Amino acid sequence: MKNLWKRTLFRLPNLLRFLPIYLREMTVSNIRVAIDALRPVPAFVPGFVEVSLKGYDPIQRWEAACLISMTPGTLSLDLVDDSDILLVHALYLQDPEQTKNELETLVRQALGKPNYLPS
Amino acid sequence: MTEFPLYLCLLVPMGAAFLQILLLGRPRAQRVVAVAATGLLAAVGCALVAAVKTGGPVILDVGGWAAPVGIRLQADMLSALMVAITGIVGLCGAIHGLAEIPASDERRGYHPLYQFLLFGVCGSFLTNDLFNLYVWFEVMLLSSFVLLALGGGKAQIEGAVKYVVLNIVASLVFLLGAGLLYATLGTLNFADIALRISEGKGSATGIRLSAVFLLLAFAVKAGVFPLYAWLPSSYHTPRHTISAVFAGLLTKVGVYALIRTFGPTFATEQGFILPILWWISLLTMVIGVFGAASQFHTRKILSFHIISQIGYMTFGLALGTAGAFAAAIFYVIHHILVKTNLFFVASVIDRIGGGEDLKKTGGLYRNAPWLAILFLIPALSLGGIPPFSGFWAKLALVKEILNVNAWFAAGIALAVGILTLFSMTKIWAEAFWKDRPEDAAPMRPVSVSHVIPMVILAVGTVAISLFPAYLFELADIAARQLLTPVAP
Amino acid sequence: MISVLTSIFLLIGGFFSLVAALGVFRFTDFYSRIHAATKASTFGLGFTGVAAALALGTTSAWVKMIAAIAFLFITLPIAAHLLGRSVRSREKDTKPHQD
Amino acid sequence: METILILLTGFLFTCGFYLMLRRNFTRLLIGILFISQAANLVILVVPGLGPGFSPIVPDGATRPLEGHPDPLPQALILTAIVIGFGVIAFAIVLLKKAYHGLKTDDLDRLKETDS
Amino acid sequence: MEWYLMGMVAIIAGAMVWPLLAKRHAVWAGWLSAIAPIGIFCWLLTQTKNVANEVLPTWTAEWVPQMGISLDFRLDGPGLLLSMLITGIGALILIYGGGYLKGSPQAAPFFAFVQLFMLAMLGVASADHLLVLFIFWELTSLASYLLIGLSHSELAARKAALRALLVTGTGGLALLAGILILGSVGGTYSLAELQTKGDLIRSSPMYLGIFVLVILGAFTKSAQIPFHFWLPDAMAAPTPVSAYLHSATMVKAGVFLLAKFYPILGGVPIWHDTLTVIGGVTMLLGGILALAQTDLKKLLAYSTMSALGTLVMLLGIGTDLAVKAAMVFLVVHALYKAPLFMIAGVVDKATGTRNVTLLQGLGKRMPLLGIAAALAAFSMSGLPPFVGFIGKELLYEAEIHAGHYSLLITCLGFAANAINVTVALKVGISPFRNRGELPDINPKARKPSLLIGPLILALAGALIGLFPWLLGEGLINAAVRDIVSQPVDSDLKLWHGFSLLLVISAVTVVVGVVLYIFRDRVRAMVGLVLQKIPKKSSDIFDWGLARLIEGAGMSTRFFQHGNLRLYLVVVLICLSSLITASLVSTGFAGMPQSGPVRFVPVGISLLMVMAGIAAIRSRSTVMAVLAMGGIGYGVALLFALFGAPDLALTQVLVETLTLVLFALVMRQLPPIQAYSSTRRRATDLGIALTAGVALTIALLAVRGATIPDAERISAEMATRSLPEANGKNVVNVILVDFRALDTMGEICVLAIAAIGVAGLLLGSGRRNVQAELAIATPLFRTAVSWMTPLLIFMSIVLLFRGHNEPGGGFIGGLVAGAGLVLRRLASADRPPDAGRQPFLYMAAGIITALVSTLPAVFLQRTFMEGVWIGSLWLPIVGKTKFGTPFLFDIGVYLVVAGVCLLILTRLIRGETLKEATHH
Amino acid sequence: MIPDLILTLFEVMLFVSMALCIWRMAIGPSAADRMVAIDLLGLLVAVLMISHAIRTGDESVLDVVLIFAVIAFFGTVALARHLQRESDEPTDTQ
Ligand code: NA
Ligand code: NA
Repeated sequence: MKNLWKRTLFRLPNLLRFLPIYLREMTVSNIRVAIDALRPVPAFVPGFVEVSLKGYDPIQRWEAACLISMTPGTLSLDLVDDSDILLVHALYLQDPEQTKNELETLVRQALGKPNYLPS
Repeated sequence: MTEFPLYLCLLVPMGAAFLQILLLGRPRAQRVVAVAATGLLAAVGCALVAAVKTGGPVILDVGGWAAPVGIRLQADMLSALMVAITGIVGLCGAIHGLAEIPASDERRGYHPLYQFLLFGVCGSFLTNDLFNLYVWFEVMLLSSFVLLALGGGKAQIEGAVKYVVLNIVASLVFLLGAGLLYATLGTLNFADIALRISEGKGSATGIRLSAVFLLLAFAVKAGVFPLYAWLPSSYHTPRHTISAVFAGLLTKVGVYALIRTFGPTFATEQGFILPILWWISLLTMVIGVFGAASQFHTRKILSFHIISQIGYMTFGLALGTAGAFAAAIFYVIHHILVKTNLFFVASVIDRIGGGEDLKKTGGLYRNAPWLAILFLIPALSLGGIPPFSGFWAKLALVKEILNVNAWFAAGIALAVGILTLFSMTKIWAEAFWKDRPEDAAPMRPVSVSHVIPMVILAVGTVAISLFPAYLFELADIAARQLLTPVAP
Repeated sequence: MISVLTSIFLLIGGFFSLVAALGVFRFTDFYSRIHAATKASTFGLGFTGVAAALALGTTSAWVKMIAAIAFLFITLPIAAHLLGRSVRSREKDTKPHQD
Repeated sequence: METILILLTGFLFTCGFYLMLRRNFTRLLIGILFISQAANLVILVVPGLGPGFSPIVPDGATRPLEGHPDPLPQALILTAIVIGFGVIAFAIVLLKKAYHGLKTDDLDRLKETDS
Repeated sequence: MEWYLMGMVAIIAGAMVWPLLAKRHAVWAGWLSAIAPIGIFCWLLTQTKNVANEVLPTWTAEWVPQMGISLDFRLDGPGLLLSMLITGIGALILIYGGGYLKGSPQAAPFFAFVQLFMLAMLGVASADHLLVLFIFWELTSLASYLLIGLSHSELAARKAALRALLVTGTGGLALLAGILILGSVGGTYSLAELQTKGDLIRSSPMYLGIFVLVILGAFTKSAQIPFHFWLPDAMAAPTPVSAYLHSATMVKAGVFLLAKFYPILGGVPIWHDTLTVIGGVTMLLGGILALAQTDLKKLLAYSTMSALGTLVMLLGIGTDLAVKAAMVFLVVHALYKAPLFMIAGVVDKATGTRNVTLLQGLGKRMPLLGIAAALAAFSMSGLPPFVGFIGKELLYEAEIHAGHYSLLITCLGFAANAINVTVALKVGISPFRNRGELPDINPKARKPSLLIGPLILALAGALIGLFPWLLGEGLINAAVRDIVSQPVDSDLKLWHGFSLLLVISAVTVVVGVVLYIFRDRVRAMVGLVLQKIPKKSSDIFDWGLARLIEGAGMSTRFFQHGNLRLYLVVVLICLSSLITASLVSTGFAGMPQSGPVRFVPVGISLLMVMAGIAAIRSRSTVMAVLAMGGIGYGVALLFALFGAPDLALTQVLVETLTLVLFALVMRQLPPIQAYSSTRRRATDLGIALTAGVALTIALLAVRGATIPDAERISAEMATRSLPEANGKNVVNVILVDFRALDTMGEICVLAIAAIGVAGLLLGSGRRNVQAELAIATPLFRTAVSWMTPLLIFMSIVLLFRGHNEPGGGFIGGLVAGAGLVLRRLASADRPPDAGRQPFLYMAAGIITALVSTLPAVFLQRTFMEGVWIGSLWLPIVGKTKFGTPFLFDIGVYLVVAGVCLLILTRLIRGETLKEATHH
Repeated sequence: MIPDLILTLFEVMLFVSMALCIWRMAIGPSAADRMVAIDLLGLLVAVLMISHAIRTGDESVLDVVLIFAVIAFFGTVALARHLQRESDEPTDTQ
């Protein structure tokens, strides 16, 4: 945790670049929830997916978790056994594999390629 | 700088509490601080009495904000006396604690809590502001909660639950009363309250309602019938040091608050409050002493006595005359000395006699004749045997009762006296005269620290007994100053 | 102009607050409820906060509101994570739990 | 407005009293909390409520705006809230301890220490 | 008089010194301790002339001016007489007691308490101030209690002591009441002055009350019917005590008191009738009861009771002659009863029994004792030339001239005197007569110290009989004069010539002898009669005491039942009734003033009602706690809506912390169970509703008339806040400046609570247990590693801005505390114990607060007065002034942060450790 | 400057939301559901405070909102912790 602030500053441009994506995702997510909340019967296909966060350091994992929670229909639940697999609850899980890929792509977009730091 | 001793009365226990927190885990140093600080408090308290006697009430508007905007600390004779006696009782308790309080309790924070307790008590006596009094009550109350539960014995915890719950409720009622009074009169300073009431400000309904809220709250704290239940539930459960200090000081803070509030402050409400207090006090005397007469456990007997004696003190207030106030003040001082002492004696009875159940103890007269003397002085005093201090207290009160031709009340007061004596003889006959039962618990050693406080308090009692005029003089001054509040 | 903008933001904020509550109220299982609570409420407070900052127009109001929203972005997912995780670990241990 | 809020506090008091008279530790505690919340509210409401802005001196002025709410009850309540927190914190732990020591949370079974 | 008082001082000094000696050398202690009373006795002898000539020794000193009490001593005739008995007999008793109790553990307390008693009696005899007299009076009861209980290992002795104390103590309280009323009626407590105001008192409407109360005191002390029963029981005391207290002196105190009050209260029909009747009945009953006894001491005790009855009766008759007879009989009785008691003690010691039917032949073994016994017995029998004869003659003379019931009285007196003869023979003659085998004598009984007392007293009886002027002119006349308030001049004569009196005397003796001869049959007969009496007064007393204690127990169990719920019900009932009474007595001030209704608060109120109902109805702990939280947040919102942002902030923080506390202990509390029955729930709801409605009406009533804003002290605070206290946020200025003392107490409350929580939780788990915290997930840890610094930063901002905007020490401290606790929660590798750190925060806070008060003191300003240094511009915070109030606020901040940290980490840790040890 | 109607409309929406939350809190069924509800309720209280700031123009309320946003998290953490640990304990029964 020592280098927390330093690393954060270092990644700040990255974060700022990502902000618009994030906001868009959130808006979409909220609208979907709104629709479902107002619908007589929500069109949920709930389920869990596991997203790999391999190579990301703790802060990045955290950022990823926040990001996924704020994206449509998904909610970060836990790092499985405190490792680098993020367990995600999804509301619209028509195709688990596709959702998983989408999420991993999103993470990479936001955080950049993993550093493959030794953990 | 005449107010120097006044704020020293607060700074000493608070500074000591600070030191005690810092010294947690270093019991030796803590003990030194405990005795030194309480000794200093006693000295400062006595200095304050002397200062008030020579120069009249000592007044301090805290923060330089003249009352009623700021909080006024005021040491009139009543407050000064109470603070001085708090210091003395505090010192005795601290010394007794040296011998009694185990290291485990010291680790749990006994020392800082003890200082905080004294801090709260002194603050309660010195403040001249209603809400500030509430704060001091809470300081005192919360430290008493913790001290009561310290050690965590089963009985202790059970007693503490009742004590805590009932006192919390009383505090909330107090808070409501203070709030309503502010809404009605727009002030919190006692003298200003009195002034505004006398000027006819505020609605009668509001004044009366806040008065009854305060009455209820203080009545619970003072342990008045039928609101005393928390006291006999809990006072016999903690360490002796702690129950002794509680027995001496805590209910008296309630009595003090009643006197302060319904003596000079709510002058117009006396017609309404005092008759209530009159009957309540009589019932308190009787029901309390009945409790004492029915018990067979030293501290339970003593606890019920507290209630009975509180009845006398509040009756002094209920009479509503300056003389009766003086009598009540005398009674309070006498009772603090005597009652604390009796709890200390109970502590030693517990050690030497092998317990607090009177049926399972005995033989003390033979084994510890010195204890017999140290018991008799406060016991006879409590029983009102002349010339001990309790006699003077009762005499002064009964004289005032007879002055208003309240024959019935005088009869009750005297009859309760004989029952008090009866229950004291029970302790004497069972623990001292009776032979030690075969199955009594083994004796435990008694140290000097157990004895010194008893001697200090006994000397005090004897001094009051033989030279009551000095205390009467102070009580008279106190009553007169009480009834002529210093204008804000 | 600002007042119109404020009004719109305000109503959006109110709408999303309502959505969050509706979600919590209507959704049938815990996970979907927490979805709603986490996402919609962020929007609810976010839009309302911007509305307030617009209406008051002071720098400090903006600072406070942006800080509040930023905090929510950090805390709400973590709160959801903690709650969801504990529920899941319970489900792993025992059969579905009735409170 | 004050009348309505007084009625509200009355309701809270009643709830608190009722909860306090239950036999469980938890309800007793919650009852006390209800009452202390209500008491705090009383101190604010009974002296009279302000129009909504706070008793803070605006920039350039020397005293709060005309019609500001009475600041003193606020200070009193703040003190009361904090004190109440201390008391409740202790009470919660005490009752927890009592439950562990006495093996019951039934208040009617706490009769050992009385006469 | 100084000598007398110095003697008293010597006696009380002796009471402390001689017991120490008595442990080893009781006989020596006896002789040495007799010096002081003998000295007083000698001084008294020198004063008889003066007293006879109405030059009364007096002494006075201020004592308790507030109570109107001064130490007034005045030795009048009766006082002199009594003092001589006290010191004369007392000296002999001390000598006797030293011998009697040699080697006994009772010796030391005997000397302590007998001398205490002697002091008390001298006080009673000489005090002129009624309250001073009362003090000594009560001391005699106390000493008597302690002395009766000397054989305290025996239950009987303890019981007897208690009875005596309760009876005489109750009488004493009555006397006190009587004295107080008398004092207020007469305007003085001086006996001498009151004795001149007899007419005033007797015509007062309070007379009857005073009379009843005073004679209650006297009768209980002097064992008059129906308060007599304690006296025979008191024989449980060692014989020297019985001889002194329960025959010669203490029981006479009642008679003495009546004599002293005679000029004040006497000479009225009710006085006359009451005393005569009670005295007469006591006299007769004491005699009859004596006939049934075989125990030497019991015999003497009942005859003492009879004699006391005689004395009271004589004072009731109240003629000069009767008074004179009383005074003479007082002396006479002491002179024969004390030696007889002492002799009974020696007999007991010598033979091991006190049963008269078993005793015989002691005369041969102990001739000197026999002589003394015979002399005393003759005197008691009223044979010439002993002083008893003089007494008896006077008695009859007084009785015959008693007026109305003289015949009846004389008959009663005759019976009592005859029985006296019988008793005298039984006690003084029978054990010494030789009827065959001689008994073995315990050599311990042969001691000069045991013999000297009886001998001297018995001889004195003979001597005074022969030379009655020894007694007459000085003592008796002076005593009678001071009682009847007029000079009397009559000599005592042994020989009146042959007269009716002589005949009666002779017949008395004959009848007495006859009763003695048929003693066994008489005893059987009396015993039979006594059996027929269903309830004796001692039974009634015991019964009453038992019922009283039973009733006390019942009342205690009723009020102190242990049920907290009902205790709370009592509080609520008191609250409701007090409110009702107030409202009924003052009425409403008006309709509640209410500002414009706003939509939002009304809605919030409705939601809070919803939450409240949910809390009551739900049986889920979580639900109840969350509903409580909901209410708390609602209150916070209301605070915010009505212009109290500081309050809202504090409320939000505290509510959250409370919720956290509950969350931490909830699992360790059992689920809510439905303990109460439906009916009880309904009752409780009724009580809660009553109290709630009463309270609501009260609040509305107060709201009906509140004081205008401008007249409140807060108006001045708002005006002075910025200019004088340099703060824009008036609430914060109140907290740290105007009413900083409140805050000072408040941080202490928090510190206490924290120490208390920590103390309660200390040791609730094993130390050094590594416990993995379920909550400390990596994500959480990462989040917290961001949040803690942010929270601390925010808390500092809040602290700095507090004086001008919402915030301040409390709020800042709470936020900081939350941050610190979060960090602990997130640390996975160790239990979140903060160690000493929170204590240091608290201590630092308290000392900072304390230090902030000092500059003002050093600058010679008022305690806690704000001292301002200057202002500073800070980023985010803006321009702020710095001074001691700000320093004080920092103290608050530190304490609050420390408190949060301590409470929460200890709770978490206690819980965690428990968890770890469980698995 | 903001039409009163809009503000009132906003507040009504908030009330409905809060009532729904309380309802969810009351009916549960699991402790976690109640906790989610109270979490949201806290947030809605904060939102309502913001509208008050808009109404009165008094900025000081926004401080409360800010702190609220931060501190509510603290409560959730503790509640979640309770939930986690409660799993092996006897549970509340309705
Ligand atoms: Na108390
Ligand atoms: Na007490």
